[in-house]
Amino acid sequence: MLDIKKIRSEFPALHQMVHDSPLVYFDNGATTQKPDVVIERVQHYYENENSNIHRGVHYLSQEATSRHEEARVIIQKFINAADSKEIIFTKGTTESINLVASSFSKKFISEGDEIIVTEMEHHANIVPWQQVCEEKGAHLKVVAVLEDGSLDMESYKMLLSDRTKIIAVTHISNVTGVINPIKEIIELAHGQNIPVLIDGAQGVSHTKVDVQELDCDFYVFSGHKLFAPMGIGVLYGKESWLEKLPPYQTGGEMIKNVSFERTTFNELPFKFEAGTPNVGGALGLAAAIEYITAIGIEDIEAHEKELLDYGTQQLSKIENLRIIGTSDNKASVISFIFEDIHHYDAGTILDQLGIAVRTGNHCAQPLMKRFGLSGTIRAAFAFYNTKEEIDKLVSSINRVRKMFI
Amino acid sequence: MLDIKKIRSEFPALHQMVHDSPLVYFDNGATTQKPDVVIERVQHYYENENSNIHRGVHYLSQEATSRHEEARVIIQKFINAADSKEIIFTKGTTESINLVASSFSKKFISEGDEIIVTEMEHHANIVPWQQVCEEKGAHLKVVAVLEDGSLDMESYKMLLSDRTKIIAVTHISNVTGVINPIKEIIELAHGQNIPVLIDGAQGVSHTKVDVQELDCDFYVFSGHKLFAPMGIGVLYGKESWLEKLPPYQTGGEMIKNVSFERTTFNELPFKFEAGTPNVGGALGLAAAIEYITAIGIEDIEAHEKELLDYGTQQLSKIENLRIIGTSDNKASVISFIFEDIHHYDAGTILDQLGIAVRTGNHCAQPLMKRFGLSGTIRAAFAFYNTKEEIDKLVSSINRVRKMFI
Amino acid sequence: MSIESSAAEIVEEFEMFDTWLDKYNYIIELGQELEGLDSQFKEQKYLISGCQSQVWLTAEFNDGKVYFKADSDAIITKGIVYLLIRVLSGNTPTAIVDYDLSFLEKIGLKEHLSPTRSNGLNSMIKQIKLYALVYQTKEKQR
Amino acid sequence: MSIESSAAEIVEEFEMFDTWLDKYNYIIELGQELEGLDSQFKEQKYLISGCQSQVWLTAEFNDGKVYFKADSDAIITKGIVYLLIRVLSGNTPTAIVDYDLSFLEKIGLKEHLSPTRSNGLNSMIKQIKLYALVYQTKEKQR
Ligand SMILES: Cc1ncc(COP(=O)(O)O)c(C=O)c1O
Ligand SMILES: Cc1ncc(COP(=O)(O)O)c(C=O)c1O
Repeated sequence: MLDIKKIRSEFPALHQMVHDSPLVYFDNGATTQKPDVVIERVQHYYENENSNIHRGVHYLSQEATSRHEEARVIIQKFINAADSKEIIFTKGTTESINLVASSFSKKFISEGDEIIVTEMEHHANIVPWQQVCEEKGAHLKVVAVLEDGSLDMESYKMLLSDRTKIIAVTHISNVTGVINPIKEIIELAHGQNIPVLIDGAQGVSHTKVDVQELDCDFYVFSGHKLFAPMGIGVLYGKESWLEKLPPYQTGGEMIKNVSFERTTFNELPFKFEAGTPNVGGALGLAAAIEYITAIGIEDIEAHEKELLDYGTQQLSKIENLRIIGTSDNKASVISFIFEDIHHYDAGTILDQLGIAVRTGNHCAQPLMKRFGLSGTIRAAFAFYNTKEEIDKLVSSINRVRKMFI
Repeated sequence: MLDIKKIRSEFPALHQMVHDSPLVYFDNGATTQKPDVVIERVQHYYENENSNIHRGVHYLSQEATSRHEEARVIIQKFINAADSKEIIFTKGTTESINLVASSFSKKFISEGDEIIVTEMEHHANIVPWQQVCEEKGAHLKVVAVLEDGSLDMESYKMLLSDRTKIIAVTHISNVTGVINPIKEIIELAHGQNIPVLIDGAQGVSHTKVDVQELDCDFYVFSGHKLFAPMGIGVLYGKESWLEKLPPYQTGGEMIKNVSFERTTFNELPFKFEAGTPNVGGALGLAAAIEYITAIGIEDIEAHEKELLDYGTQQLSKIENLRIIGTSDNKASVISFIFEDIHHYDAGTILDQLGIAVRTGNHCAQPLMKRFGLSGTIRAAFAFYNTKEEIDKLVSSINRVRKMFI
Repeated sequence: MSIESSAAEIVEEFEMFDTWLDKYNYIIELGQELEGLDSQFKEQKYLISGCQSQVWLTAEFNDGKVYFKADSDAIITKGIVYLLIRVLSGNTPTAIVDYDLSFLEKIGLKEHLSPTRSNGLNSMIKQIKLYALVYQTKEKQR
Repeated sequence: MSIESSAAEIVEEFEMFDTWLDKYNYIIELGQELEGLDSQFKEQKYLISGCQSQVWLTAEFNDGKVYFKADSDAIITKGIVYLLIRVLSGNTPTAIVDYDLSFLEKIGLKEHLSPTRSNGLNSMIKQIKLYALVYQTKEKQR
């Protein structure tokens, strides 16, 4: 059981008034708030340890290098990667996907090849692949989504072909919270020797991830959705794949030797890390991971499940409210619409009542189109949220309904 | 005149003991220390304002969006760009250069074309262009460096041709501190309608930059070398160029509409900013710029000039010490070698004495080759450094010499 | 009525409300009042991009003056665009292009009525001014 | 002498020094003492990458034991690689592959003798173990 009161006291941003009401922060799908330990870790770094890393012989540089590489190991352990060199620091999920799409396609995509994504992907896991297809004359194949928000696995199986070169699928939908059967998806793909990239932007913060057990080839996520600062993210890749991919960005750190005749690149993980890394961000991410690990991912999952069940139950009672994504394999995210009130109108008044929900298409226009919607209202619960906050959401929705109907 | 004592008190990292000696931080070419106002700005953001931006209708998101866009305007004013949409946030110089190299070459580089760089560039301003040349069958042309570390302008003029498609040159050498005549370089290039990218990684922190007066087409720099956090950087581009270039990374934020049939991209500056931006970093950078602007760039330049002159004079007295880069148009950076002691040996012992200098090739192997060196020792002075610290460097060098000779 | 006096009138109206609730209720009322557009105008080419809700805007040029009509699928947005139209519609292109719309700030709903990217107000104002600019240019060319 | 006892010997030697200055002076002395390599070995193929200074390392396999020789253009690096060689040279491939080199930490020059990327110690150890591994495999294949 989580000590929610203690936990909430550790997140300074949760304790503020918004439009004269205490903030209820349910926009965790967009970004999460940060615990003191993370904020302080970054501050401590800049006050005491700040230095450019890897090549400096002086004390600060060596220390910062050690901390940075320790952070890599903490991340490795967190997702149970086989080796810390399989952890590449990026600025976020979007960059991680762009990296793989760019480097993978340079070597492995040619005309007529196929790439599989799903109808529920975030734009970050669609557009880079679309660009690759356009450049290479390849084709984007799209797995359909069923009425309850889950993947149509039959559609997936039918799309798998000997022209499929890579599959990119989200772990958890950022719109509906639906958890995809990624293990099965990966197994089926591997049966035909096709690598799979998992977009874990929403995955890591809601559930335990074990990349070796999943056997995924790439797993990507953002720090800022995992209680860590912005500007830092992760690309996990199997060593064998990372070895095969050409570098992405080039410059300092990622090279071994440069001459105008010939440049040789560094080893993993540095080969993919051009330029001065975001050391402060990496340390913040490591601190966030240590924080949630100490709380316990299982306990977090249990608490979030409670919130999900309670929220679903309470919201379902509201007239003309429809939940999008009714599959029962879901993380603590509830997207809903009103049959009679526009999501923007509702979101605006909820904001006035101190409730931060996200409204709109959630960077998932194809999924909106699938459901014939222009947008939804999304309440994404983190482990620091409470049932009382859900009650507040419900009573606020009732006020909203009174204003418009 | 700067109030150095006050200034130093505002940089917490400067006040620490390293190996039992008070730290003398001369590794400012690699990264600079951060003033309290910057550290606090980031902290304040995460404690009070943290939110994902641009698309949220709720209070925190709107506020964070406003702060982020205000930061863009502060940067615009700082380098006197014509419009804030000419300021693109990146993670640093390396990414900015990769962005331009990739997007520019997609549209404007074909087989047989030429790209001009110089022999004194940082690897970040060589390798991306080298990669482009390799991909497109274009040729990299290299402006020679003279014995005093300055550019051979005759060599530059001879390389300019009707096959030249872009010129990429550093504002200030990160090895020697030599300031390039970029205005003249740009004028000559523009005489033949060739755009110029200026690598301002070392430029912005040492001298006033006015991109309109320079008339450069692109100017790039990193926040962390300008007293701001890591993980944030800037690409300035003339609107007309940025409009012409295709997007670089793709995903959320930078798109207008996504469907599996067709994706349309957003306007400037968002077109080049895929994914959740580093809002905390952007605010930190804005705070750093406000801080140094309040101190006064002219006063900073004057103080650094004093340090440069004093340092040059004092170091020149030391036996068997040779300064690399003797041109008299220099920023406050001194690279030197000993004829009889390896730079690594010297750097190691200087570190034991509390002095942080950088040793090695400074990610500029071609320049090392030009001077027949395997590396140098570099003392890069920031405005918070003092003559007393230079004295300490000199006396420490004398101790080093005693140990090895 | 001149732009300035319509704007002043609106500011005055809003001053009567003490709470954000009343202000929003009023905007909602305005939104419900605003005559919508015929479905023939609810097309891609009249759609203003950059808003979370869909906003369609049409303009007509008559006797040296520009007349706007608008619609939105969200009521609050409709109320807001109503305010813009009430102030600007029926004025000369030049007057519209030049007017700075600072009255919006005085209404006291900063987060909605200050032009940030997310609420789409910026895009609406841009589109309105663009129409005016086009007519202004056309007039000059005659 | 076994690897363990050479290592213990070195740790003991360093215990005699109180200050980092003395320790470095000793390393410098060792570096100056270490017989360098002939110029024919100072070639790309013997060069260890990842060090700020250049380090060349050669190995010979004789009677079931591996013998190392090394050189560097930096004296401190030469002193450090001397310590490694002194402990490891003349041992069986298996002993070398298995030894964990934790004695380096006990010497008390953490920033130099703990394997971080920047000082190149990591690369030296890797290269030494790689040689040993190759000979180990060769032996097994016979
Ligand atoms: C499923 C999913 N993928 C990708 C992203 C993009 O993440 P970022 O903006 O941090 O790069 C998000 C964030 O909104 C997401 O929810
Ligand atoms: C001249 C120059 N260019 C580019 C860079 C690369 O900057 P960053 O590592 O911040 O991307 C540096 C930093 O060392 C530099 O000094």
